[in-house]
Amino acid sequence: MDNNSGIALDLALCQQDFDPHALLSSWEGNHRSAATAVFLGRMRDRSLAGETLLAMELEHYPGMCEAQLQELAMHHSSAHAVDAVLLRHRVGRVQPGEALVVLAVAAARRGPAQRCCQDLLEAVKHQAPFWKREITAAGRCHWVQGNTPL
Amino acid sequence: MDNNSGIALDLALCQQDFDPHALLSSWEGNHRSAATAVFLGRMRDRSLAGETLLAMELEHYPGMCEAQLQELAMHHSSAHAVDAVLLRHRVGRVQPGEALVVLAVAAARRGPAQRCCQDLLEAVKHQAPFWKREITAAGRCHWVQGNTPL
Amino acid sequence: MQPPSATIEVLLFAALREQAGWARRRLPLKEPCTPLQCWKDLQLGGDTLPTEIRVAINQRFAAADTPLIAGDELAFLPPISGG
Amino acid sequence: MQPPSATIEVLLFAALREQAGWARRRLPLKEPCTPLQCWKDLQLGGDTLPTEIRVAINQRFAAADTPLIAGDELAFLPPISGG
Repeated sequence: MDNNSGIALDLALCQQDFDPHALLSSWEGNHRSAATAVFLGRMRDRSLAGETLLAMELEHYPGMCEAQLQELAMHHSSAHAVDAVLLRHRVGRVQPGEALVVLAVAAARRGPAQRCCQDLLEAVKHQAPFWKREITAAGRCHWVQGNTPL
Repeated sequence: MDNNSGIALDLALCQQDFDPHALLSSWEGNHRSAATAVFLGRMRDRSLAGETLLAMELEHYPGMCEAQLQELAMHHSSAHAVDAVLLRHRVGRVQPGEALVVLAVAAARRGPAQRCCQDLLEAVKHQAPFWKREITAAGRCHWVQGNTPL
Repeated sequence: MQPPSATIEVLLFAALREQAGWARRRLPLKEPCTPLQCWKDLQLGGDTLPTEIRVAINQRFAAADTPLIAGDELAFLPPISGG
Repeated sequence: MQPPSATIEVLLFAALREQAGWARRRLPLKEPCTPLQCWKDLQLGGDTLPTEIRVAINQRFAAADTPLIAGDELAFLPPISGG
Protein backbone atom coordinates (compact mmCIF):
# COMPACT_ATOMS: atom_id res chain seq x y z
CA MET A 1 0.00 0.00 0.00
CA ASP A 2 1.02 3.64 -0.45
CA ASN A 3 0.72 6.09 2.40
CA ASN A 4 0.35 9.84 2.02
CA SER A 5 4.05 10.34 1.44
CA GLY A 6 3.96 8.17 -1.68
CA ILE A 7 6.28 5.55 -0.16
CA ALA A 8 5.20 2.02 -1.08
CA LEU A 9 4.95 -0.15 2.04
CA ASP A 10 4.43 -3.91 1.62
CA LEU A 11 4.20 -5.38 5.13
CA ALA A 12 2.78 -8.70 6.26
CA LEU A 13 2.90 -11.42 8.88
CA CYS A 14 3.43 -14.97 7.59
CA GLN A 15 1.90 -18.02 9.26
CA GLN A 16 3.92 -20.41 7.08
CA ASP A 17 7.50 -20.83 5.94
CA PHE A 18 8.26 -18.66 2.90
CA ASP A 19 11.05 -18.27 0.36
CA PRO A 20 12.61 -14.87 1.06
CA HIS A 21 14.52 -14.81 -2.23
CA ALA A 22 11.50 -15.47 -4.44
CA LEU A 23 9.72 -12.69 -2.56
CA LEU A 24 12.64 -10.27 -2.89
CA SER A 25 13.11 -11.10 -6.54
CA SER A 26 9.53 -10.24 -7.41
CA TRP A 27 9.39 -7.14 -5.16
CA GLU A 28 12.76 -5.70 -6.13
CA GLY A 29 12.19 -6.49 -9.79
CA ASN A 30 9.19 -4.16 -9.71
CA HIS A 31 11.17 -1.27 -8.22
CA ARG A 32 14.70 -1.62 -9.63
CA SER A 33 15.81 1.31 -7.51
CA ALA A 34 19.46 2.35 -7.69
CA ALA A 35 20.00 1.12 -4.12
CA THR A 36 18.36 -1.71 -2.19
CA ALA A 37 19.40 -2.81 1.29
CA VAL A 38 18.13 -6.11 2.67
CA PHE A 39 18.22 -7.89 5.99
CA LEU A 40 17.30 -11.55 6.26
CA GLY A 41 17.07 -13.25 9.64
CA ARG A 42 16.73 -16.99 10.05
CA MET A 43 16.03 -19.11 13.12
CA ARG A 44 19.20 -20.33 14.84
CA ASP A 45 19.65 -24.02 15.62
CA ARG A 46 21.03 -23.25 19.07
CA SER A 47 19.88 -21.05 21.93
CA LEU A 48 22.20 -18.39 23.32
CA ALA A 49 22.90 -20.85 26.15
CA GLY A 50 24.05 -23.41 23.58
CA GLU A 51 21.12 -25.83 23.69
CA THR A 52 20.09 -27.52 20.44
CA LEU A 53 16.72 -26.14 19.37
CA LEU A 54 13.87 -28.20 17.95
CA ALA A 55 11.55 -25.31 17.09
CA MET A 56 10.39 -21.86 18.09
CA GLU A 57 6.92 -20.46 18.71
CA LEU A 58 6.50 -16.85 17.63
CA GLU A 59 3.62 -15.25 19.50
CA HIS A 60 2.31 -11.81 18.58
CA TYR A 61 -0.42 -9.39 19.65
CA PRO A 62 -2.85 -9.53 16.71
CA GLY A 63 -3.98 -6.09 15.66
CA MET A 64 -1.43 -4.12 17.64
CA CYS A 65 1.43 -5.94 15.93
CA GLU A 66 0.26 -5.09 12.40
CA ALA A 67 -0.50 -1.48 13.44
CA GLN A 68 2.93 -1.07 15.00
CA LEU A 69 4.69 -2.45 11.92
CA GLN A 70 2.75 -0.02 9.73
CA GLU A 71 3.53 2.93 11.99
CA LEU A 72 7.22 2.07 12.38
CA ALA A 73 7.63 1.55 8.62
CA MET A 74 5.88 4.86 7.85
CA HIS A 75 7.98 6.73 10.38
CA HIS A 76 11.38 5.39 9.31
CA SER A 77 10.72 5.37 5.56
CA SER A 78 9.63 9.02 5.74
CA ALA A 79 12.55 9.98 7.98
CA HIS A 80 15.03 8.50 5.48
CA ALA A 81 13.07 9.54 2.38
CA VAL A 82 13.25 6.11 0.75
CA ASP A 83 11.10 4.76 -2.09
CA ALA A 84 9.72 1.47 -0.83
CA VAL A 85 9.79 -1.00 2.06
CA LEU A 86 9.14 -4.74 2.07
CA LEU A 87 8.69 -6.54 5.39
CA ARG A 88 7.71 -10.11 6.14
CA HIS A 89 7.76 -11.50 9.69
CA ARG A 90 6.93 -15.06 10.69
CA VAL A 91 4.47 -15.92 13.42
CA GLY A 92 3.56 -19.37 14.73
CA ARG A 93 5.81 -22.42 14.87
CA VAL A 94 9.17 -22.06 13.13
CA GLN A 95 11.86 -24.68 12.42
CA PRO A 96 15.61 -24.00 12.63
CA GLY A 97 16.90 -22.47 9.40
CA GLU A 98 13.53 -21.03 8.37
CA ALA A 99 13.27 -17.31 7.61
CA LEU A 100 12.04 -15.26 10.59
CA VAL A 101 12.17 -11.80 9.10
CA VAL A 102 13.03 -10.24 5.78
CA LEU A 103 13.25 -6.48 5.45
CA ALA A 104 14.17 -4.67 2.23
CA VAL A 105 14.41 -0.94 1.58
CA ALA A 106 14.69 0.61 -1.88
CA ALA A 107 16.00 4.15 -2.35
CA ALA A 108 17.77 6.41 -4.80
CA ARG A 109 21.03 6.23 -2.81
CA ARG A 110 22.79 3.60 -0.73
CA GLY A 111 23.02 5.64 2.50
CA PRO A 112 19.28 6.12 3.05
CA ALA A 113 18.55 2.51 1.98
CA GLN A 114 21.09 1.06 4.44
CA ARG A 115 20.29 3.38 7.34
CA CYS A 116 16.53 2.92 6.97
CA CYS A 117 16.95 -0.86 6.84
CA GLN A 118 19.03 -0.84 10.03
CA ASP A 119 16.83 1.60 11.94
CA LEU A 120 13.59 -0.09 10.96
CA LEU A 121 14.96 -3.52 11.89
CA GLU A 122 15.88 -2.26 15.38
CA ALA A 123 12.45 -0.66 15.71
CA VAL A 124 10.71 -3.91 14.74
CA LYS A 125 12.85 -5.87 17.19
CA HIS A 126 12.08 -3.56 20.11
CA GLN A 127 8.73 -1.92 19.35
CA ALA A 128 6.57 -4.56 17.65
CA PRO A 129 4.85 -7.01 20.02
CA PHE A 130 6.44 -10.36 19.15
CA TRP A 131 7.59 -12.97 21.65
CA LYS A 132 9.77 -15.99 20.98
CA ARG A 133 9.48 -19.26 22.88
CA GLU A 134 12.29 -21.70 22.22
CA ILE A 135 11.67 -25.44 22.37
CA THR A 136 14.86 -27.39 22.95
CA ALA A 137 15.67 -30.86 21.64
CA ALA A 138 15.71 -31.94 25.30
CA GLY A 139 12.04 -30.91 25.55
CA ARG A 140 12.43 -27.70 27.57
CA CYS A 141 10.55 -24.52 26.65
CA HIS A 142 11.57 -21.03 27.57
CA TRP A 143 10.62 -17.51 26.59
CA VAL A 144 13.45 -15.55 25.04
CA GLN A 145 14.23 -12.56 27.27
CA GLY A 146 14.44 -9.61 24.92
CA ASN A 147 16.68 -9.39 21.88
CA THR A 148 20.21 -10.51 21.14
CA PRO A 149 22.66 -7.61 21.27
CA LEU A 150 23.22 -5.66 18.07
CA MET B 1 37.29 -19.67 -1.55
CA ASP B 2 38.25 -19.87 2.11
CA ASN B 3 41.11 -17.83 3.46
CA ASN B 4 43.12 -18.68 6.55
CA SER B 5 40.51 -17.29 8.89
CA GLY B 6 37.93 -19.80 7.63
CA ILE B 7 35.69 -17.07 6.20
CA ALA B 8 34.18 -18.10 2.88
CA LEU B 9 34.73 -15.40 0.25
CA ASP B 10 32.94 -15.69 -3.10
CA LEU B 11 34.03 -12.71 -5.20
CA ALA B 12 33.86 -12.19 -8.94
CA LEU B 13 33.62 -9.68 -11.74
CA CYS B 14 30.80 -10.20 -14.24
CA GLN B 15 31.09 -9.32 -17.92
CA GLN B 16 27.39 -9.92 -18.52
CA ASP B 17 24.09 -8.99 -16.93
CA PHE B 18 23.22 -11.36 -14.08
CA ASP B 19 20.22 -12.10 -11.86
CA PRO B 20 21.22 -11.00 -8.35
CA HIS B 21 18.32 -12.80 -6.70
CA ALA B 22 19.04 -16.18 -8.26
CA LEU B 23 22.64 -15.75 -7.16
CA LEU B 24 21.67 -14.72 -3.61
CA SER B 25 19.16 -17.53 -3.33
CA SER B 26 21.70 -20.19 -4.15
CA TRP B 27 24.50 -18.61 -2.06
CA GLU B 28 22.40 -17.81 0.99
CA GLY B 29 20.62 -21.14 0.81
CA ASN B 30 23.98 -22.85 1.34
CA HIS B 31 24.80 -20.78 4.43
CA ARG B 32 21.45 -20.13 6.13
CA SER B 33 23.21 -18.01 8.74
CA ALA B 34 21.10 -16.35 11.41
CA ALA B 35 21.79 -12.93 9.88
CA THR B 36 22.41 -11.90 6.29
CA ALA B 37 22.80 -8.30 5.13
CA VAL B 38 22.64 -7.50 1.42
CA PHE B 39 23.25 -4.48 -0.74
CA LEU B 40 22.13 -4.41 -4.35
CA GLY B 41 23.04 -1.50 -6.62
CA ARG B 42 21.55 -1.03 -10.07
CA MET B 43 22.43 1.39 -12.82
CA ARG B 44 20.40 4.62 -12.70
CA ASP B 45 18.54 5.82 -15.77
CA ARG B 46 19.66 9.41 -15.16
CA SER B 47 22.99 11.04 -14.45
CA LEU B 48 23.40 13.19 -11.34
CA ALA B 49 23.01 16.19 -13.68
CA GLY B 50 19.62 14.82 -14.77
CA GLU B 51 20.49 13.59 -18.27
CA THR B 52 18.77 10.45 -19.53
CA LEU B 53 21.33 7.65 -19.77
CA LEU B 54 21.58 5.15 -22.59
CA ALA B 55 24.31 2.98 -21.09
CA MET B 56 27.40 2.92 -18.91
CA GLU B 57 30.87 1.53 -19.54
CA LEU B 58 32.51 0.08 -16.46
CA GLU B 59 36.28 0.04 -16.86
CA HIS B 60 38.54 -1.70 -14.36
CA TYR B 61 42.23 -2.43 -13.85
CA PRO B 62 42.46 -6.18 -14.55
CA GLY B 63 44.53 -7.96 -11.94
CA MET B 64 44.69 -5.12 -9.43
CA CYS B 65 40.91 -4.93 -9.25
CA GLU B 66 40.48 -8.61 -8.37
CA ALA B 67 43.38 -8.44 -5.90
CA GLN B 68 41.94 -5.37 -4.20
CA LEU B 69 38.49 -6.94 -3.88
CA GLN B 70 40.05 -10.01 -2.29
CA GLU B 71 42.13 -7.95 0.12
CA LEU B 72 39.27 -5.62 1.09
CA ALA B 73 36.90 -8.56 1.63
CA MET B 74 39.46 -10.42 3.75
CA HIS B 75 40.19 -7.33 5.83
CA HIS B 76 36.58 -6.35 6.56
CA SER B 77 35.23 -9.88 6.99
CA SER B 78 37.97 -10.62 9.54
CA ALA B 79 37.48 -7.27 11.31
CA HIS B 80 33.77 -7.98 11.78
CA ALA B 81 34.19 -11.73 12.35
CA VAL B 82 31.49 -12.72 9.86
CA ASP B 83 30.94 -16.15 8.26
CA ALA B 84 30.82 -15.50 4.53
CA VAL B 85 30.88 -12.79 1.87
CA LEU B 86 29.41 -12.80 -1.63
CA LEU B 87 30.39 -10.05 -4.07
CA ARG B 88 29.59 -9.62 -7.75
CA HIS B 89 30.57 -6.47 -9.63
CA ARG B 90 29.77 -5.73 -13.27
CA VAL B 91 32.39 -4.61 -15.75
CA GLY B 92 31.87 -3.69 -19.41
CA ARG B 93 28.78 -2.14 -20.93
CA VAL B 94 25.75 -1.89 -18.65
CA GLN B 95 22.16 -0.89 -19.43
CA PRO B 96 19.96 1.20 -17.08
CA GLY B 97 18.28 -1.01 -14.50
CA GLU B 98 20.90 -3.77 -14.67
CA ALA B 99 22.65 -4.87 -11.49
CA LEU B 100 26.03 -3.14 -10.97
CA VAL B 101 26.99 -4.63 -7.64
CA VAL B 102 25.61 -7.16 -5.20
CA LEU B 103 27.22 -7.64 -1.83
CA ALA B 104 25.96 -10.05 0.82
CA VAL B 105 27.41 -10.80 4.25
CA ALA B 106 26.34 -13.74 6.42
CA ALA B 107 27.04 -13.76 10.16
CA ALA B 108 25.79 -15.14 13.45
CA ARG B 109 24.35 -11.74 14.46
CA ARG B 110 22.77 -8.81 12.63
CA GLY B 111 25.21 -6.13 13.82
CA PRO B 112 28.36 -7.65 12.29
CA ALA B 113 26.49 -8.62 9.09
CA GLN B 114 25.13 -5.09 8.59
CA ARG B 115 28.29 -3.24 9.57
CA CYS B 116 30.54 -5.45 7.43
CA CYS B 117 28.22 -5.03 4.45
CA GLN B 118 28.30 -1.23 4.80
CA ASP B 119 32.05 -0.96 5.42
CA LEU B 120 32.99 -3.33 2.63
CA LEU B 121 30.69 -1.54 0.18
CA GLU B 122 32.38 1.79 0.97
CA ALA B 123 35.77 0.16 0.61
CA VAL B 124 34.85 -1.29 -2.80
CA LYS B 125 33.51 2.08 -3.93
CA HIS B 126 36.67 3.96 -2.95
CA GLN B 127 39.52 1.43 -3.03
CA ALA B 128 38.84 -0.91 -5.95
CA PRO B 129 39.94 0.42 -9.37
CA PHE B 130 36.65 0.79 -11.26
CA TRP B 131 35.69 3.74 -13.44
CA LYS B 132 32.26 4.57 -14.81
CA ARG B 133 31.71 6.30 -18.13
CA GLU B 134 28.12 7.41 -18.72
CA ILE B 135 26.71 7.55 -22.23
CA THR B 136 23.72 9.87 -22.47
CA ALA B 137 20.72 9.47 -24.76
CA ALA B 138 21.92 12.70 -26.42
CA GLY B 139 25.14 10.92 -27.38
CA ARG B 140 27.52 12.55 -24.89
CA CYS B 141 30.04 10.51 -22.90
CA HIS B 142 31.57 11.52 -19.61
CA TRP B 143 33.59 9.89 -16.89
CA VAL B 144 31.85 9.87 -13.52
CA GLN B 145 33.93 11.91 -11.07
CA GLY B 146 34.18 9.78 -7.94
CA ASN B 147 31.24 8.32 -6.05
CA THR B 148 27.82 9.61 -5.12
CA PRO B 149 27.67 10.74 -1.49
CA LEU B 150 26.71 8.15 1.09
CA MET C 1 -27.25 -5.14 35.57
CA GLN C 2 -24.16 -3.13 34.60
CA PRO C 3 -24.21 -1.78 31.03
CA PRO C 4 -21.77 -3.79 28.88
CA SER C 5 -19.77 -0.66 28.10
CA ALA C 6 -18.68 -0.14 31.71
CA THR C 7 -15.97 -2.77 31.46
CA ILE C 8 -12.46 -3.06 30.18
CA GLU C 9 -10.73 -6.00 28.54
CA VAL C 10 -7.34 -7.12 29.88
CA LEU C 11 -4.92 -9.14 27.72
CA LEU C 12 -1.77 -10.96 28.76
CA PHE C 13 0.91 -12.34 26.44
CA ALA C 14 3.77 -14.82 26.41
CA ALA C 15 5.41 -15.46 29.81
CA LEU C 16 2.92 -13.21 31.62
CA ARG C 17 0.02 -15.19 30.17
CA GLU C 18 1.61 -18.48 31.20
CA GLN C 19 2.38 -17.28 34.73
CA ALA C 20 -1.15 -15.93 35.26
CA GLY C 21 -2.84 -18.92 33.62
CA TRP C 22 -5.18 -16.77 31.53
CA ALA C 23 -4.97 -14.70 28.34
CA ARG C 24 -8.00 -12.42 28.37
CA ARG C 25 -10.37 -11.15 31.04
CA ARG C 26 -13.20 -8.64 31.11
CA LEU C 27 -13.17 -6.43 34.23
CA PRO C 28 -15.80 -4.06 35.55
CA LEU C 29 -14.44 -0.51 35.33
CA LYS C 30 -14.04 1.04 38.80
CA GLU C 31 -13.36 4.65 37.86
CA PRO C 32 -10.87 6.14 38.40
CA CYS C 33 -8.79 3.25 37.17
CA THR C 34 -5.29 2.92 35.68
CA PRO C 35 -3.21 0.06 34.22
CA LEU C 36 -1.18 0.01 37.46
CA GLN C 37 -4.40 -0.36 39.51
CA CYS C 38 -5.50 -3.28 37.29
CA TRP C 39 -2.06 -4.88 37.65
CA LYS C 40 -2.46 -4.79 41.43
CA ASP C 41 -6.13 -5.84 41.47
CA LEU C 42 -5.39 -8.81 39.20
CA GLN C 43 -2.43 -9.78 41.43
CA LEU C 44 -0.15 -10.09 38.45
CA GLY C 45 3.01 -9.57 40.49
CA GLY C 46 3.40 -7.07 43.31
CA ASP C 47 2.26 -3.52 43.96
CA THR C 48 4.40 -1.86 41.29
CA LEU C 49 4.64 -2.58 37.60
CA PRO C 50 8.01 -4.25 36.89
CA THR C 51 10.12 -1.96 34.72
CA GLU C 52 10.39 -4.57 31.95
CA ILE C 53 6.59 -4.86 31.58
CA ARG C 54 5.07 -2.46 29.04
CA VAL C 55 1.47 -1.32 28.88
CA ALA C 56 -0.70 -0.94 25.77
CA ILE C 57 -4.13 0.69 25.75
CA ASN C 58 -6.24 0.07 22.66
CA GLN C 59 -3.20 -1.47 20.97
CA ARG C 60 -0.88 1.48 21.50
CA PHE C 61 1.89 1.81 24.07
CA ALA C 62 0.74 3.88 27.05
CA ALA C 63 1.89 4.96 30.50
CA ALA C 64 0.92 2.88 33.54
CA ASP C 65 -0.94 5.84 35.08
CA THR C 66 -3.12 6.62 32.05
CA PRO C 67 -6.79 6.84 33.13
CA LEU C 68 -8.80 3.99 31.63
CA ILE C 69 -12.26 4.48 30.20
CA ALA C 70 -15.07 2.06 29.48
CA GLY C 71 -14.42 -0.20 26.51
CA ASP C 72 -10.64 0.12 26.68
CA GLU C 73 -8.46 -2.85 25.71
CA LEU C 74 -5.58 -3.01 28.19
CA ALA C 75 -2.59 -5.26 27.58
CA PHE C 76 0.48 -6.08 29.66
CA LEU C 77 3.48 -6.91 27.47
CA PRO C 78 6.56 -8.79 28.66
CA PRO C 79 9.91 -7.98 27.03
CA ILE C 80 9.59 -8.02 23.26
CA SER C 81 11.77 -10.42 21.28
CA GLY C 82 10.86 -10.11 17.61
CA GLY C 83 12.86 -9.95 14.43
CA MET D 1 71.22 -3.04 -26.62
CA GLN D 2 69.53 -2.47 -23.22
CA PRO D 3 68.55 -5.64 -21.37
CA PRO D 4 64.74 -6.05 -21.48
CA SER D 5 64.53 -6.03 -17.68
CA ALA D 6 65.76 -2.41 -17.39
CA THR D 7 62.35 -1.01 -18.24
CA ILE D 8 59.11 -0.27 -16.49
CA GLU D 9 55.58 -0.53 -17.82
CA VAL D 10 53.24 2.48 -17.38
CA LEU D 11 49.46 2.07 -17.48
CA LEU D 12 46.78 4.74 -17.73
CA PHE D 13 43.07 4.29 -17.12
CA ALA D 14 39.75 5.96 -17.87
CA ALA D 15 39.87 9.76 -18.31
CA LEU D 16 43.69 9.81 -17.99
CA ARG D 17 44.02 7.26 -20.78
CA GLU D 18 41.68 9.24 -23.02
CA GLN D 19 43.49 12.52 -22.37
CA ALA D 20 46.91 11.01 -23.04
CA GLY D 21 45.77 9.02 -26.05
CA TRP D 22 47.51 5.83 -24.91
CA ALA D 23 46.88 3.05 -22.39
CA ARG D 24 50.22 1.29 -21.89
CA ARG D 25 53.84 2.23 -22.54
CA ARG D 26 57.17 0.61 -21.79
CA LEU D 27 59.79 3.08 -20.56
CA PRO D 28 63.54 2.65 -20.11
CA LEU D 29 64.31 2.86 -16.39
CA LYS D 30 66.53 5.87 -15.59
CA GLU D 31 67.48 5.14 -11.99
CA PRO D 32 66.72 6.72 -9.62
CA CYS D 33 63.17 7.02 -10.80
CA THR D 34 59.81 7.59 -9.06
CA PRO D 35 56.17 7.70 -10.22
CA LEU D 36 56.28 11.50 -9.95
CA GLN D 37 59.34 11.61 -12.25
CA CYS D 38 57.52 9.41 -14.78
CA TRP D 39 54.44 11.64 -14.57
CA LYS D 40 56.59 14.63 -15.46
CA ASP D 41 58.64 12.85 -18.15
CA LEU D 42 55.51 11.57 -19.86
CA GLN D 43 54.01 15.08 -19.70
CA LEU D 44 50.77 13.75 -18.24
CA GLY D 45 49.82 17.08 -16.70
CA GLY D 46 52.18 19.48 -14.97
CA ASP D 47 55.15 19.11 -12.63
CA THR D 48 53.22 17.83 -9.63
CA LEU D 49 50.89 14.86 -9.34
CA PRO D 50 47.30 16.16 -8.99
CA THR D 51 45.91 15.22 -5.57
CA GLU D 52 43.05 13.23 -7.09
CA ILE D 53 45.39 10.95 -9.09
CA ARG D 54 46.49 7.82 -7.26
CA VAL D 55 49.54 5.70 -7.99
CA ALA D 56 49.76 1.91 -8.07
CA ILE D 57 53.01 -0.04 -8.33
CA ASN D 58 52.69 -3.71 -9.24
CA GLN D 59 48.94 -3.44 -8.73
CA ARG D 60 49.09 -2.04 -5.20
CA PHE D 61 48.54 1.57 -4.11
CA ALA D 62 51.87 3.31 -3.52
CA ALA D 63 53.27 6.76 -2.77
CA ALA D 64 54.38 9.00 -5.65
CA ASP D 65 57.96 9.09 -4.34
CA THR D 66 58.42 5.32 -4.13
CA PRO D 67 61.67 4.31 -5.93
CA LEU D 68 60.88 2.23 -9.01
CA ILE D 69 62.89 -0.81 -9.98
CA ALA D 70 63.29 -2.63 -13.27
CA GLY D 71 60.20 -4.63 -14.26
CA ASP D 72 57.76 -2.58 -12.17
CA GLU D 73 54.23 -2.03 -13.42
CA LEU D 74 53.31 1.59 -12.68
CA ALA D 75 49.72 2.83 -13.03
CA PHE D 76 48.16 6.27 -12.67
CA LEU D 77 44.56 6.03 -11.48
CA PRO D 78 41.99 8.82 -11.85
CA PRO D 79 39.24 9.10 -9.18
CA ILE D 80 37.62 5.71 -8.59
CA SER D 81 33.87 5.38 -9.17
CA GLY D 82 32.93 1.77 -8.59
CA GLY D 83 30.06 0.10 -6.80
